[in-house]
Amino acid sequence: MEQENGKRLVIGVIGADVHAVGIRILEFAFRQAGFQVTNLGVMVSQEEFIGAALETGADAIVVSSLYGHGELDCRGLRDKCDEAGLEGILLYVGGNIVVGKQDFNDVEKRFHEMGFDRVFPPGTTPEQAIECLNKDLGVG
Amino acid sequence: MEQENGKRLVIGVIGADVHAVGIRILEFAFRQAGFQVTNLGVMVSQEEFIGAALETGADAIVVSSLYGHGELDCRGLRDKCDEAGLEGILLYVGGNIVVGKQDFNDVEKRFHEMGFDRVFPPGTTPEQAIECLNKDLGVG
Amino acid sequence: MDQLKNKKWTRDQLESVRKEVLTQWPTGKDVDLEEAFAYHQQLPRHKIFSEKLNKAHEQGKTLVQPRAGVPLIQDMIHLLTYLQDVGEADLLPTTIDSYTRQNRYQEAEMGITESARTQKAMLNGFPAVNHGVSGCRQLIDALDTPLQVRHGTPDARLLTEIAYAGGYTSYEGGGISYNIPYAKNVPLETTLRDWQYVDRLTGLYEEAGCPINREPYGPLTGTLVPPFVSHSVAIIESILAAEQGVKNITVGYGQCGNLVQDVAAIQVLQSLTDEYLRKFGYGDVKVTTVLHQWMGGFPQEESKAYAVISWGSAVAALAHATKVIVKTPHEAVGVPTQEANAAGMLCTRQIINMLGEQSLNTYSLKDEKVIIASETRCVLDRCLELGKDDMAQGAILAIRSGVLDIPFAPSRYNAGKMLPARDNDGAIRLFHTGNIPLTPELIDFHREKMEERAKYENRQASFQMVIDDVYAISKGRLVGRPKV
Amino acid sequence: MDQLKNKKWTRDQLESVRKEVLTQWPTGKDVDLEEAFAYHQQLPRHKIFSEKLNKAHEQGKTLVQPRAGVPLIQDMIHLLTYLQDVGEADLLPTTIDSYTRQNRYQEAEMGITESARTQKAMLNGFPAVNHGVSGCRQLIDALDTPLQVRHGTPDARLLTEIAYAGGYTSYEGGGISYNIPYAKNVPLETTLRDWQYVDRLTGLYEEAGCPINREPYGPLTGTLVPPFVSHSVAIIESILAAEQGVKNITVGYGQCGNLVQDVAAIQVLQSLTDEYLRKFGYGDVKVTTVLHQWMGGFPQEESKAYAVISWGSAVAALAHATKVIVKTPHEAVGVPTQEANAAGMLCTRQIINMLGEQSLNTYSLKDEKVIIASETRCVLDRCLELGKDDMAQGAILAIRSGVLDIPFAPSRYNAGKMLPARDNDGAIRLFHTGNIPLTPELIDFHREKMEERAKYENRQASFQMVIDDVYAISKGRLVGRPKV
Ligand code: B12
Ligand code: B12
Repeated sequence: MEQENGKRLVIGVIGADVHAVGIRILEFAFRQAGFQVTNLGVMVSQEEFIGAALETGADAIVVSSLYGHGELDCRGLRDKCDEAGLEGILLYVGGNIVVGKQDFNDVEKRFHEMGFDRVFPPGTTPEQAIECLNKDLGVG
Repeated sequence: MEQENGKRLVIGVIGADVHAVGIRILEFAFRQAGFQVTNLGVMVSQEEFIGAALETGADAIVVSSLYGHGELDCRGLRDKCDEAGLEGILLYVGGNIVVGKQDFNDVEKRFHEMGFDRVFPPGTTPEQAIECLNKDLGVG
Repeated sequence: MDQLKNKKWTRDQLESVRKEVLTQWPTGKDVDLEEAFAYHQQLPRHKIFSEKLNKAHEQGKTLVQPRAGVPLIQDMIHLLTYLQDVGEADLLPTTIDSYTRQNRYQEAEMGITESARTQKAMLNGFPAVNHGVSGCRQLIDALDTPLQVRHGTPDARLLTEIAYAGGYTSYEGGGISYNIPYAKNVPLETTLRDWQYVDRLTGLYEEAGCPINREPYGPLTGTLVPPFVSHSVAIIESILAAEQGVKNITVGYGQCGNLVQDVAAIQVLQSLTDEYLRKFGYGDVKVTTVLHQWMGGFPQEESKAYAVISWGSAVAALAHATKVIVKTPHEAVGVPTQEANAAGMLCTRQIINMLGEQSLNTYSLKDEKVIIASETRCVLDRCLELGKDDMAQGAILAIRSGVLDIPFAPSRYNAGKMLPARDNDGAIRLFHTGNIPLTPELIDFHREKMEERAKYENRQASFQMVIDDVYAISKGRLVGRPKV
Repeated sequence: MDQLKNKKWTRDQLESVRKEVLTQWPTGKDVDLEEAFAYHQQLPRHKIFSEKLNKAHEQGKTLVQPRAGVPLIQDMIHLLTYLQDVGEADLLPTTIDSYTRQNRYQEAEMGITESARTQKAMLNGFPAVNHGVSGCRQLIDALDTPLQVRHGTPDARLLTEIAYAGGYTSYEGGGISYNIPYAKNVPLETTLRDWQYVDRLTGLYEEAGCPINREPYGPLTGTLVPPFVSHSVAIIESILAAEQGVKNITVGYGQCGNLVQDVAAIQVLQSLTDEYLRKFGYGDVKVTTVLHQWMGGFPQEESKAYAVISWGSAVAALAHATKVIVKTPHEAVGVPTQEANAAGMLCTRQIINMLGEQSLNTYSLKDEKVIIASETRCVLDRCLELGKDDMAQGAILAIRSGVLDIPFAPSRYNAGKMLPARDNDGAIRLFHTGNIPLTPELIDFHREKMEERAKYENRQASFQMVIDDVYAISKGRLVGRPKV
């Protein structure tokens, strides 16, 4: 395992989504890369993400959504963060975040407009996510 | 087997093409359908087609081409037929007559312009061919 | 409430719960059992799921069934017609959306509205409860193929009422298989009870002469599930269903990837389910089998996805499973288009037809069958012991203690102490046995298999090995070898 | 000319024929043997075909090779680079066009001109003779993967000279396998002699330290060829090649469709070729195997084509063939695009990687191996008898008399008295044995297999049954059952 890098992540699978495998692997990989990880598991509400971020003083919220309802589930998360005093917190989303095979440029645009800092397509590897986190959080 | 219908066909695979299976099955099916068939087999030149048609008094020449060189091999066949006194003889071509997966409408047009009465795409069944022959030769 | 027992509900028991269930959403009030029986009785035989399954079973044929669900009724009719006519489906599905699965009908309603407005599917399936009895019947009437509801709903009571009254003749799910892989916080006792309701309702239809096929959900988490684990769940759920009067059961299994293990698994699943049902006095239940093509992560590349689809089809054909559930070349990316869905089916059909007349009869097949059957017996017999001969109680205690343990499950009621990994030939074995009550010989067998692989790969068996196996098929192989 | 014998040519014999061969087309004059040896000697090891094959053979791996050829050099480089980089080819091909195959270099020239003018491929392959030694070397230099010439040329002497001098390290074909399925009017004695030339030339390169792999063409007409027929041809051609000094041989087999027959066939092909070569004193030859994915008519629909491709890949993997030749989803329609070609390869790779670690070990596999080996021995031993212990003469007399008989062959030198058809499990058997010298027990075996099917289908075995089998895979099944 790498040295701890002092950065804290809250991760989880949003909404009514029960896909449990990917998030477990992300947790493992993020820890290996030196992050402190709070893994909320599956079926996480926006409120739970925010509560955990406040509680742990998180630097980023990493939202996973596999089952297709990501667009409905993620709406308003940025506003709620702002209201809760998490202005500017890094927001990632990834997985299979919309229903069906859609042009990813469109999808990315819609999620950017919803306030996510980065949007990842299906099949993103943990390594790619870690590279972005390191860059955005000024690690390494 | 059907009753003989009195119509004569010359069939064969044109050019340097050795695909021997389809033509053997066409021969069998055409005979079953009542035609008198002269099967020249594979690797048949334009001259051989015309010679056999003259000799047997054929009503139609059925050209098969599988290997992709059909376009080069078939050029000028209609003119040679005319010169040999086979004006207006029914000319069919079918198989995999061009190289690669091409838009069949284009292909059909090119072969129509070369003087073929009917042009058949890959996978044409003997039944479809027989239906056209019956119609064009006024059988049954 | 009384302690849960594996005992047939009385009509009164059922009715007292039904009253409440049917008010959970306005469409519940349209359910009228007698009228529903009448609707079922007038269905032509070719629309009845069990009829088609049992016929295929007799003939040794494998039927092809896709998954599919979109939010709006007209789109759904269009989609299913396409899968029936172009995809040549033998059996049709109705996949339910994830809000309905969580009884969040309000959100489902929003999804319907949004989908109608944006002309884009905003739900990942068909919200059958919201569309109600008449909505379902529009589908049944429009199609010439038997339909099944496929979902993943822990509390499916209202959905069942509406689906059955709506004319569905087959229904997937069970108290374990639709809880542990599909929920986080629902106690097992609750779902087992709610599925007794579903099964008793199914029994009522059977008693009224309306056959309804029930399918315990075989693949569970779809991720490195050893055959004996899913077999144990399938047999427990079959016993519980049979007690409530269910007469037609299809037990399922998700392809693991090793040919011998997979063919052995399907064959043992059929014989062992038959055996246990007979043993418990349910010998009149008709059992058929379903193979699910690879249920874990798929490769993104479509031509590779076709390879995975074909290999699953080959297993179904060589094992002579009664039906096969088909994946699509879009699997890794998202809910498939109708064209991608039909493509998966045609590919499957080609394999089934080419291989359906061949059989596998290998030296190792018999060994593998003995192994899977022994493992399953270890778990089932301990369940009964724990439950003092009651399978319902046994199941609860077995899951709690990890006697029955489902890998990668989201439920906090699952022990998660057992860890699976592949052996050197790609068969799924146990890397940590956790609390699974295997005999010492079986434990040795698993250990040896894992050691053989570890040695070959020149590394210790570890969680990294499991992760490598989770990724393997999506990265183009079966065994997750270390990078070199 | 002397009567043909299976006897190594002297250098003088070769040179006297070479003089004439090298003048058949202007590019022939650029061939300089010593300079060519030097070119080969500087090739890095990873560009040498035999090296890669032998390594895979040792490791029990299956390599993936596509077919591909377009008329123009730049396009060909582009295409092969794509197949190497995107398709992940282990081995690369150069498929030669049909005019070159018939030594019609003038027409090939026209095809090149026309293709350049219309920017459309007017030839179905790469006209290597017209492009000459330097043209070939452009390909070899541009690519990082070993290349092989694949063709179907009865008289391939000039093509071989140019290809070898051009740097190719593998070469397909043989005196029987590139005559009977690929020509109409060429006497067998002529092609056997011309292929002795090819093999002797190969021997010269081997003696100069430049290994060149030779591959007798396995699938023949690709249409219902029973394994023992193609095995007999492969072994005869291997013996003839070995006598001329060939040291690296890959024997081939076209998938039949029945799993057990196919796996047995590949395994017997390896062991029997080794055995016969040893018996005749060529024990130093390295033998590897190749499985060709289904070589008969393909389904038009691409998703069905993927199923056929996957099934062929499964056979190659389970039999551990040294390499597999890949079909594409465009097969039924025409020469594939580079994308379709790569798609076929990625699909194949996925299966190979998923299955390569599994093996088949069935009760019936051993039986099938005994059957195929016995049949092949019947034919080969009679060949030797006919040829008074000379395999070259034996082959000529065997083909003439139908002792060795290739179904659906265009050549008028082939007897065509034997008719194959599938048995009830889809294995290819004999419906008419013609003059094949099988033992009475084997003849009974085939008769019983055909009777079993005829009875099952409630019809007489007839030519219609054979036709149904010819169509079967392209219509979505393996056994051509009568319409009901
Ligand atoms: C296994 C599986 C299941 C299992 C899940 C078991 C469990 N509880 O975990 C079961 C069978 C229960 C299941 C159920 C369903 N599933 Co599902 N499932 C899959 C499948 C096959 C694999 C998922 C998986 O485990 N992959 C392996 C892990 C390691 O990869 P991963 O999950 O993709 O995660 C990795 C990356 O994506 C990335 N990542 C993930 N999130 C994030 C976030 C960020 C910020 C970043 C940077 C990276 C990142 O890192 C992870 C680790 O490498 C996928 C399709 C596929 N991918 O092949 C479908 C899939 C996700 N499921 C789907 C659907 C629709 C469902 C169901 C609604 C219906 C159904 N088909 O049964 C239900 C939903 C239930 C619910 N309420 O959530 C769809 C989603 C469709 C869409 N988005 O358009 C998919 C894509 C299949 C499909 N094509 O239809 N499923
Ligand atoms: C078997 C086969 C071979 C065998 C042939 C054995 C033999 N001597 O017969 C072998 C291996 C030797 C071979 C060689 C070659 N082949 Co080849 N072969 C095939 C294959 C797989 C099946 C052909 C077949 O027998 N089909 C079964 C019969 C019953 O069907 P059919 O031939 O299509 O004929 C039916 C119909 O098309 C129709 N029909 C045919 N002609 C006509 C004419 C009319 C007027 C009508 C109405 C109907 C009609 O009726 C027939 C009976 O139902 C096809 C691809 C496919 N179709 O899957 C490629 C294919 C025809 N071959 C092809 C090629 C390129 C070659 C080679 C040049 C190179 C190579 N790949 O090795 C050489 C050519 C040699 C030469 N000089 O001709 C290409 C042609 C490409 C193109 N047109 O773009 C194809 C399409 C494969 C591909 N996609 O690349 N081949």
